[in-house]
Amino acid sequence: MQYSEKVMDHFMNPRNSGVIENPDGYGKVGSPSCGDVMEIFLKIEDDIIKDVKFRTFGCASAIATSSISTEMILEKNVSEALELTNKAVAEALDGLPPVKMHCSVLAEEAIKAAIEDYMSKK
Amino acid sequence: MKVYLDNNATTKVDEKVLEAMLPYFGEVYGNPSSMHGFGQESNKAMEEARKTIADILGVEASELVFTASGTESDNMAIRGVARAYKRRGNHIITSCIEHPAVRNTCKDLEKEGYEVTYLSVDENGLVDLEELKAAIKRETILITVMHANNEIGTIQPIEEIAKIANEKKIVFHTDAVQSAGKLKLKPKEMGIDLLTISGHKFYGPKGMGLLYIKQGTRLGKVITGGGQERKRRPGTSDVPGIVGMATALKAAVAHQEEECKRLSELRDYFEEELLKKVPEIVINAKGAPRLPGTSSVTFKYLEGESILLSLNYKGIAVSSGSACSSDELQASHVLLGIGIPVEFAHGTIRFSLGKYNTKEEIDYVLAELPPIIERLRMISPLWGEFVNK
Amino acid sequence: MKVYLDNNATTKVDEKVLEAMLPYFGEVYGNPSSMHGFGQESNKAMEEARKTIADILGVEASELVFTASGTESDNMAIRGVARAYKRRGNHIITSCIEHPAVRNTCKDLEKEGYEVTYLSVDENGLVDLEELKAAIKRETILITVMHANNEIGTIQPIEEIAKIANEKKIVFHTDAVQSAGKLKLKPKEMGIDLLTISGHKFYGPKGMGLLYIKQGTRLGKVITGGGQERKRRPGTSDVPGIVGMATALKAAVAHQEEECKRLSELRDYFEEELLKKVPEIVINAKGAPRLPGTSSVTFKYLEGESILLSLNYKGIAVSSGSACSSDELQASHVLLGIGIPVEFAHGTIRFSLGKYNTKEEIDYVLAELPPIIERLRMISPLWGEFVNK
Ligand SMILES: Cc1ncc(COP(=O)(O)O)c(C=O)c1O
Ligand SMILES: Cc1ncc(COP(=O)(O)O)c(C=O)c1O
Ligand code: FES
Ligand code: FES
Repeated sequence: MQYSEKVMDHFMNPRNSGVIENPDGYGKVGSPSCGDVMEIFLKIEDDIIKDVKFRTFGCASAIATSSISTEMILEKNVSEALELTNKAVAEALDGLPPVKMHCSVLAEEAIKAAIEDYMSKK
Repeated sequence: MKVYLDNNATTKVDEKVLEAMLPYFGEVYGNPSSMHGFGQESNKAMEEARKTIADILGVEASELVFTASGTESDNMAIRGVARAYKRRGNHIITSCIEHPAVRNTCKDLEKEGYEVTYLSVDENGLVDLEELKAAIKRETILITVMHANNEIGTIQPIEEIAKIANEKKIVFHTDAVQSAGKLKLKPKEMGIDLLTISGHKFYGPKGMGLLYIKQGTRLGKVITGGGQERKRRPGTSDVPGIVGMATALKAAVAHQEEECKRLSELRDYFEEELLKKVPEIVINAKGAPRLPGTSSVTFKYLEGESILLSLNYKGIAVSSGSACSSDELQASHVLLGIGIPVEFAHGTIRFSLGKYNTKEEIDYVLAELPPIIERLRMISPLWGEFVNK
Repeated sequence: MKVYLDNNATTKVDEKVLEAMLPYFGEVYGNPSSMHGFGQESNKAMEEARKTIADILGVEASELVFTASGTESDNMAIRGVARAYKRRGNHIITSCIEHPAVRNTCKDLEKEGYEVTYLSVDENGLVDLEELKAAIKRETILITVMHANNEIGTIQPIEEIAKIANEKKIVFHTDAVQSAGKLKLKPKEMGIDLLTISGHKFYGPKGMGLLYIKQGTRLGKVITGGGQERKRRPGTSDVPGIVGMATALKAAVAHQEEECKRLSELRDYFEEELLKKVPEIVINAKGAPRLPGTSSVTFKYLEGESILLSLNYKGIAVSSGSACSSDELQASHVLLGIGIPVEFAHGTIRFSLGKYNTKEEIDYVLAELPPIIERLRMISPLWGEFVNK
């Protein structure tokens, strides 16, 4: 099993990691016992994602997908962000090993959860 | 700096071992089963290697069978007894922390109608002799408990297990893949009927295994073919591999005591310093007799692969769980077996030291590891929750 | 002079092969299942080797499984199909001149309740396609017929056998241990589902085997353990062996045509001269397509061992029957299979030529052999009876 350079880059130098105090949207998916948990924090103005942060407990692939997907939704409209698929995330990373494809679902789900949280509070 | 701390997965072949093997590729290349001079020369080398190992183990050369791996030896022993003693019973006792070569073979035999008891272990990975005694039935034909565990290093009380097995006239097999060249291994004194060794764990070649079969122990066949190895294991003998394994074992036992002491000290130093430098970690099986160079560390609130790859980035090779299960994404059955909660099991790293590791290397790891753990914990939601509590 | 004419038993490892293997003992020694750099470097070498062989065979790399011997591959194939297709049927068809790795595995399966048909062969060692067709039943799950015979060199019409098997949707396995590197081997074109190769027959290392498993062919497990080889064959991968086998196969096919031509001519020269120089001999399987370097000669009224040892005294290495059965004293089932009377079967010698043999060596054998035969016949009562008739 071998990761692409892009995966390794996002894993070693994750973008947008951390937390946002009092986020407009917050999502958390996964469970510690499955070996993966991901949190997304969103700062949203007029339905545009102005800031995003994540924290991830998981393998390199989970961390890299978290990182790149925050880049992919930054400055995007929430409806656009909702359309982000795990496939697109994996492609942006130049692919993931087959056994690791499921890790990329986590990012997609966490973003959806965070946007739903924002919508429900609106 | 490159630091190899995965010696329980496999080891570098010792230069002297390779040197001993070299003539048997292109010079003395005959088939040891052949009657002519080319074959007899190979055969002589093979039988000398067998004698070397027999002397080290204190057994007869005729009681040793060369195989192609520890896995094959384990299969030969377990399936072999299962088949040969089928009429006497169908019950096998093993521990819940065996290597997949034993564990999955037992699981497979369950499908064939054998009944298997998986003994539990305590938090140090030790089986309970009372539980073992209670598990024995009239149908029990085999007890197979490993000598030293590959993931956490726990050394089982196999002499006592052997005693219990011998009293009940049950065949006793032990997987000594991790202990060969490191711990005392005298099957006769220790009451062992079947014993598995693999060449590549003590600076010998990969693809070489050995099974000690105490004279008189019946074994059904796993693989059939020609008459090699006194008809017990067919296939053209891998002469260089055989010579290499014998040379490696001899070298390992020659320096066994000093090397064990050195490794234990290095490992203890590593663990003590790590405990000082990194909070919220657990050294697994610390309370049990352990293999000298094995250190299993659980880094709470983290996932093993991310630690492994970050260390790898710094040239440091370790393993999360055992190498064989790295394609599987489940938490290790060994770590769960000693009672580590699943979420912490995922954050466990095995550092396995070997004869080529130095104090400088350990110091390098001790310098590189803490910032990695800190960085990864900074982005771990579980760590966030923990510090906020 | 030393002349090695036992290349069907095993071969000298080519210098270039050994050279290719060397880095994987003490330099690139990681376990290919390990995630770290040391492991990934080994893994890369292993997968390149797999790709090399896949390209030569014209198959997908994912269809190849590395094992520790031809014997193991044969067992995996035959036992694997027997187990996986058990519900569909219990009938296996093979020939009566297979290598013990196939033959004894079939015999063993008979004890487990499988039914085996052993196809007869003609005086040249060829199976009869009509007999094969007639033997097929609704319960037939496997046809296993070797590509080229190790004792007499006969090449079976495996493409036609494969066609018959494919039409009936029966899995077809062929033991190509003796033909790899010598004959065309394109499983896909030839309709082969399972194919066995062994590294040490084409100047590669001993203790290395390969099984081609056509995508979609189900196989039960023979050995269980870790997840190596896509969970099909557990045990730490023998990286130097794997690299060596690939290098050797590549070298063999690169010069396949010229070398086959050279060997056939050398073999034909040997046989013609021998027929001129020694009376009352039979060249076996002379009427069939044969392996280029194999010459099986029956010296009537003599016993093989005495010829073998007399030749050995002169530095010439040959075999009587196959090496694997040299511990058994029965006449070879292959020779009996082609209809040689028992008393003559005992006097059969296999000369198997390889790439390092020269015309000078053959001339040396042609000079030394006739007086040996004469001397031994002088003291043979059977010869005495014959000449007095
Ligand atoms: C035709 C044939 N099949 C199988 C084998 C077994 O191969 P190995 O010795 O690698 O197990 C041999 C050689 O010994 C052989 O000649
Ligand atoms: C305890 C134990 N048993 C068995 C094995 C299997 O040995 P091999 O890889 O030689 O098949 C290993 C190592 O992989 C091991 O650590
Ligand atoms: S997050 Fe579970 S394996 Fe990647
Ligand atoms: S005469 Fe010696 S084996 Fe028969």
